[in-house]
Amino acid sequence: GEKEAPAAPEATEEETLVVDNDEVDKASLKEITIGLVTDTGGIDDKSFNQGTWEGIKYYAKKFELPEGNISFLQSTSDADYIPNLSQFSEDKKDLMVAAGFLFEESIAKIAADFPDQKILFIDAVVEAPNVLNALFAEHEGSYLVGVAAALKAQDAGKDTVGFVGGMDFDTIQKFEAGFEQGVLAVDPNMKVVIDYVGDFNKPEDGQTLAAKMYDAGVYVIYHAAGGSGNGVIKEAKDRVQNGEDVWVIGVDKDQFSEGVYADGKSVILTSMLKAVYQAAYDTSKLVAQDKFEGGTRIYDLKANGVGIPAVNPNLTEEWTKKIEEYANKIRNGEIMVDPVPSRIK
Amino acid sequence: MLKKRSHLTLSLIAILLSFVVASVVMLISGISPLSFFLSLIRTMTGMNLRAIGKEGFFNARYLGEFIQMAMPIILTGLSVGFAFRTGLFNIGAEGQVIMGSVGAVAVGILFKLPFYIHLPLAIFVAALCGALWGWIPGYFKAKFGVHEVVVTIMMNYTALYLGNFIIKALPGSDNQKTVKLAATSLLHSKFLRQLTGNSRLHWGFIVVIIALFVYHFIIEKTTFGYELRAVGFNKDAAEYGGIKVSSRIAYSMAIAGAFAGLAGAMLTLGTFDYGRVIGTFENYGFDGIAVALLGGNTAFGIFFGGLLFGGLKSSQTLMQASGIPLEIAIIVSALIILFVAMKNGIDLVFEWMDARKRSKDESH
Amino acid sequence: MNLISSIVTLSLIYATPIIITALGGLYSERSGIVNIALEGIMVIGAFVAATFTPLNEAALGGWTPWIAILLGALAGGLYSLIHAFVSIDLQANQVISGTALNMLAIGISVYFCQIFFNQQRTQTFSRGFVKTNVPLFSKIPIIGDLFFKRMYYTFYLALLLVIVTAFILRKTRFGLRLRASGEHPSAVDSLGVSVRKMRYTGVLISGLLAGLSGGIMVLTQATQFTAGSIHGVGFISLAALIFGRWNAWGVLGAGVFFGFSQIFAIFSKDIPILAKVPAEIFHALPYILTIIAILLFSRRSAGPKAAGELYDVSKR
Amino acid sequence: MEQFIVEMRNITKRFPGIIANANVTLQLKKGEIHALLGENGAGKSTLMSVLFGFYQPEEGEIFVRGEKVDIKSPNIAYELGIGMVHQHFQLIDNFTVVENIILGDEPGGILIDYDKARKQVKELSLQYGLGVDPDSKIEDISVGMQQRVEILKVLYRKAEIIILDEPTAVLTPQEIDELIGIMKNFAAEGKSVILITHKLKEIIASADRVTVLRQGKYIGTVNVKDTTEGELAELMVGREVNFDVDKAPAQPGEDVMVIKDLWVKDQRKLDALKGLNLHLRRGEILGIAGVDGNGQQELVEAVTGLRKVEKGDIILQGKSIINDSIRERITKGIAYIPEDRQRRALVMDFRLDENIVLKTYENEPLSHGLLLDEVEIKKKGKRIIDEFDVRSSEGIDTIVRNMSGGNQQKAIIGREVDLDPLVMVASQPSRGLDVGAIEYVHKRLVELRDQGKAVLLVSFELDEIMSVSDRINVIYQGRITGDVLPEETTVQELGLMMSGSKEVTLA
Ligand SMILES: Nc1ncnc2c1ncn2[C@@H]1O[C@H](COP(=O)(O)OP(=O)(O)OP(=O)(O)O)[C@@H](O)[C@H]1O
Ligand SMILES: Nc1ncnc2c1ncn2[C@@H]1O[C@H](COP(=O)(O)OP(=O)(O)OP(=O)(O)O)[C@@H](O)[C@H]1O
Ligand SMILES: [Mg+2]
Ligand SMILES: [Mg+2]
Repeated sequence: GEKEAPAAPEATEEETLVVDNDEVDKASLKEITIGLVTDTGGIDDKSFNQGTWEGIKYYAKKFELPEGNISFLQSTSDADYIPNLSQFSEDKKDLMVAAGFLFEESIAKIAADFPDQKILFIDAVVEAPNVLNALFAEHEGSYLVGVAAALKAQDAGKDTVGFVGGMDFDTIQKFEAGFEQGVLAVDPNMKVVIDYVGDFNKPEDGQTLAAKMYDAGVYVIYHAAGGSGNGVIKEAKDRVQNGEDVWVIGVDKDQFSEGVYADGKSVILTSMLKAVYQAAYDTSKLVAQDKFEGGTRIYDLKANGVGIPAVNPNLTEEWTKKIEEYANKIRNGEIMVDPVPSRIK
Repeated sequence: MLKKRSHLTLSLIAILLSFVVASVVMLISGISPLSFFLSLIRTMTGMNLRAIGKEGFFNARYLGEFIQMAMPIILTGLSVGFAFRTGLFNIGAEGQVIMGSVGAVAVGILFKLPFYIHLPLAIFVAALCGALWGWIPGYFKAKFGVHEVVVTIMMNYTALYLGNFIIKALPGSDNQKTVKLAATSLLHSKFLRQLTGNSRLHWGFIVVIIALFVYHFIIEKTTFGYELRAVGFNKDAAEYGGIKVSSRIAYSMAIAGAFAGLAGAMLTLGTFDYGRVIGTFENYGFDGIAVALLGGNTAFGIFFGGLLFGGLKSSQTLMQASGIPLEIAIIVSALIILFVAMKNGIDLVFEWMDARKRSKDESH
Repeated sequence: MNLISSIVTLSLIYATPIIITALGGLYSERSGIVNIALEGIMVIGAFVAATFTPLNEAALGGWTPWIAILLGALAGGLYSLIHAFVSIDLQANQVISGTALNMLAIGISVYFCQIFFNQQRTQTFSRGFVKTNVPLFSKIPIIGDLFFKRMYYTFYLALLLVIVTAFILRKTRFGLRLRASGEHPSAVDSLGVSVRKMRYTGVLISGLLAGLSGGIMVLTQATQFTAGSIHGVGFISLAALIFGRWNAWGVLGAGVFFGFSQIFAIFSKDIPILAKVPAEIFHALPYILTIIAILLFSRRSAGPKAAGELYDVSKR
Repeated sequence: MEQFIVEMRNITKRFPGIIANANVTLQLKKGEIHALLGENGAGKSTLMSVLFGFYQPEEGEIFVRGEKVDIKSPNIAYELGIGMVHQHFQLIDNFTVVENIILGDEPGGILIDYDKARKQVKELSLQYGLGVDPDSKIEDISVGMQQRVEILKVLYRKAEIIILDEPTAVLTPQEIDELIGIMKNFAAEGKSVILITHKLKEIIASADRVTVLRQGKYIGTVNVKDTTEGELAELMVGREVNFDVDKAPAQPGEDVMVIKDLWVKDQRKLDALKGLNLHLRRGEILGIAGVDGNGQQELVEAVTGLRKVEKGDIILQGKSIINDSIRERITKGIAYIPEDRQRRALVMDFRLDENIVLKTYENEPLSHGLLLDEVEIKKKGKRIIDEFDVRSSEGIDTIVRNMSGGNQQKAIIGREVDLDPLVMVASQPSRGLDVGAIEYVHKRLVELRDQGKAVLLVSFELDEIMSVSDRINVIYQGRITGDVLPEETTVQELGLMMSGSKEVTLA
């Protein structure tokens, strides 16, 4: 008896964002079972675990999967990855999903131990016939919010924006790189302050880092720091309530609501969406259609893998249009966004 | 002092009480204790009592995973127990595990050796690092008379950060983990894996068995063990008898640390094959406290206590799968510590009941 | 100046929960009961405060966090009574009891998050405490920038608690009796003062303060409660208590210093000579310093003499 | 019927495994000094703890001023005007005198009125001539002064009934006289005093009446003027007592151990021995007389190696031993019977045989290299318990905690004598033992002497010193202030030397 799918921690708008250009009838799909193994963040991490779970839930709802066909196992430490993955594999889930490069070793081992188990692996790559890897072009989406940050700062006569990362490694560096390029594309003289919290779950340190940046004259902070980013948002809210003018750019999902401080006013300028739910949804459907194949899929701007929210109350129409222009240039290859930040090279 | 009721009885009472309290918590929150116990049994025996006679009744992987999980806990239990026998409270096993892991990782990465040297060296260095981390508070206690509890708590955090620093500083590491250790340094076993349905069971259990015997042997059979026990029961008398109390305290903490260091080796050389940056404690040391208390600081008792805690820890997957918040396992562990700690109190309750019975008998 | 004032302000913000919890520890240890459950009590306080806030903030508005930390304090107080009962009445080893309660706190709080919210954390709240420029005071040159800008009012609460504690311990009847219980319990009993009551009170106050502090910590430094919300601050507080030599003003100093060393990791990157020092070193600093301090103090006797010892009235 | 200010009727108090008071009665008249006499463990302190509200008796009734009372706590005792000076001082070292005195009954409201407190303490001190400085810290004042603080605590609470539990153990004979004076003052003022002691002379000198307890039982109450020391002793121990120890005259040989200008610090890092000199000869028992706290503890610990020597030398058979470890000294022939046997000499949770090998477990054949030889250890244990008649329920397998005090002491003596030492250091070897056991201990010490060993006997009991020693050294403030022969001195003279008023040196 598997755990029934718990209610969503918080109602989010992601579901409606799932794009499906190939609408099919429920009858043409097998009734599949899906299991998500989370890392220690859990399905409520406001980041990729949560996003993935929401994609799965959206699929289950849309195609009316019976209760209990989707389930998750949360890992309390990385020592749990393998037992949890083994559990689902033994339960013969039609599709097993895991997100985050931390799973790399474990997925490789499980993929070998259970060659019939279909696996969706998000954010890193394991080469195996039964693993479909989903990679996201975070740098492309980050480029767009970089543009937004620069436009907003220019408008306010400010010359500095900032980036707060969770931990300093490849995936997060892609956010940094895209943001920096986006900012400089609008205004080459703009300063971009870069810093990392060193942890995805230390909101207090995120807050302190934000305080430090704002005190040093940073106007807009783009955070890619998961739970630590909540501290960045909190600092901005506190400051705005004391009459200061500062902004935050959210990450992974539309964080507008998290930045609300008074009557629908939010410190969130815009957000960089990373549509992990899209990957979860797409892959579930592939499995249900018996079309699942190992390999790697890139979710970039073109594939609706990244982007900014459709509605951005804090951006002017003019800015939104500008951003859309840049987006089109990226889509058609006119602009190539480099995933490696300048400081690394 | 409890002389009348055996430690075994009190331990069983403590376990029973914790299960009762945890069951009440589960019932109040609308969760079936039965599923909890079935998960625990399934993890510790491999048998699914809900599927007797059906397919999937037995799964050897659970057994392998469970033993694999119990190994470091038995070792930290030995660590805490060893110190207890010398009258010392080693809250520092947590930090000693971390330092042991780090030591094993460093050897695994930095050296290129044939396995018959590499593996023993990695295990030895793990024990050594743990020993050092235990020796420091032991030495401070012996030399300056500072209490080991506070120092070991501080050493735990120091180990957490220092360990992460070293892991990141090793060649090839990123912010999360090191490169893979050389295969020659690992305890992994294809044979054991296949035997147990692809679990992560590894050769470490041999180390654990040896450690259990060594523990028993040192404590019970050697002059050194005699000295440690004398110091543990009564430092003043030990000193009077000519035993060098300070050095015994320092050695005892070092040996305790070595056991914990071995636990670190089990994790990095057995469970994993790379070194990890950890965000927070993984509670192997704290479980060790529970296990030592439960096992009455004997090798035998610690072995069984370690199995129980290993079972609790590794049954979390199945608990989740049956809709039980995995935290219930933590609650049970904590309650066991609490109830074992209350053994004086439990004894008092018995005494009080005896006395009441006696006075009743008298009044008749 | 900007840099200095933000370092000072942030240090004080980090110091706030450390100070309050350490004051709690002070009451307990002065009464003779070692309380390493401070961390766990903070967890309970944080959990309760963070559970209350999102459920009531719409209705209660700006009062929410204040009520929430009060409830956190109450919960911490109740929870600490377990420690009191187990270690005073049942004569358990105080360190073991504390260890168990630390574990239990995480277990219970996250368990009930799962039950209440179906997730491992509480819901996010939007009305935690808000950093404020204190009216009037923030206008004072320099002082205003350092101590009254973008500050949480809870810091001034901590300051007030330090003053009150110092006063109680030195000047009042209760303070004298409390200190005596931690030094020589049988002397206290022989004068007709119940050591048991004093110790229960000491532990209870420690629970109230640690619970309060946990609530403050989560409502100032986070937007929801998670298993990692307290992450060792209870133990840093224990260190601050020792570093501050079981004395309210000492605790204030140690708390501020440890607060500083926590945020310093974040600021050191901008200071050329320190930029190369890994953040881990700064994180480990309070603990290493505490070990050093303990070694230095070891020559002179410090701390309540009877703290941690079993005291059994019948075995006097 | 006469009206008693306190009457305890048929009190029974049990502890697990022992009846400390069995059906005990005590009647205290107003204005009298009433002694409570009994051997160690007779139940004196327990009875007074019942009166003071520490313990609740299982049976019996207490009347104060004719009214039946239920003394549930010391608070109620104080309300009834009962105060107690405890055998073990109940003072907080790092608090001041005033703080110690007012604790629990502080003047002022929530805030303590320290000025008022100080004034009250000063006045009381003046009134009874106690000479106590209210602002000193306890750790800085002498033991005698600390006792006066204890007395002040009682006076401060306006006690009419004052219990003094063995107040003289820590005092010099002269201080004892002063204390008796203070007690008589109290009695003259109409206060009633209960004096606990097992020293007969003090009773004769101070008390009006005396109640005797033996093994928890009430033996009787007698008027002091109608009795003698001998009679009291007989009541106390239940048979005729022979104060003399049977022994032939000593035949001392050459010096075995010489101590030269020894300086040793105490726990608080203050000088406890200040240039102590003594010598100890083969075949003699050298008694060290002195009031507790004059450096006896430090002396035996310096000799046995338990305490560091700051300066000076200890020479055993011509060689200095001050740099030797404890174990080395044991090997060289220093045996030690410590005064606190349960804390120092025994691992109470070890078996008897394990305790018997505490000093020799590392020697062949008890162990081989690192390995213990259980068989040999048991063999040795059996031999010792047979030879020294150590009795316990499970023989060598008995956990020592479960043995009686006398048998514990026999086991220690067996272990130490079996070391075949040159020097036996015996510190208060008869403390807490009944008369039979005391005789046994003394006999063994004399036997050792007769075998040509040297015995260093430390005791606070002058009677023991006088009857057992062949030669007496008096220790005062860390130095030997007298070297006399028992047959050539008196207790009074020793007392003067113990208080530093007189120095006598034998050639
Ligand atoms: N709290 C206790 N628990 C158990 N037994 C006790 C306790 N207090 C005293 N006893 C026992 O009760 C008996 C009487 O002890 P008590 O202290 O009253 O003797 P005493 O006459 O005062 O002796 P002393 O002269 O040594 O002070 C002794 O056997 C003692 O061991
Ligand atoms: N806790 C215990 N458990 C088992 N037996 C005990 C315990 N305490 C005492 N005994 C046994 O009870 C008997 C009486 O002990 P107790 O201490 O009263 O002796 P005692 O009369 O005071 O003798 P002594 O004069 O030698 O001190 C002894 O045989 C002792 O071994
Ligand atoms: Mg007594
Ligand atoms: Mg006895």
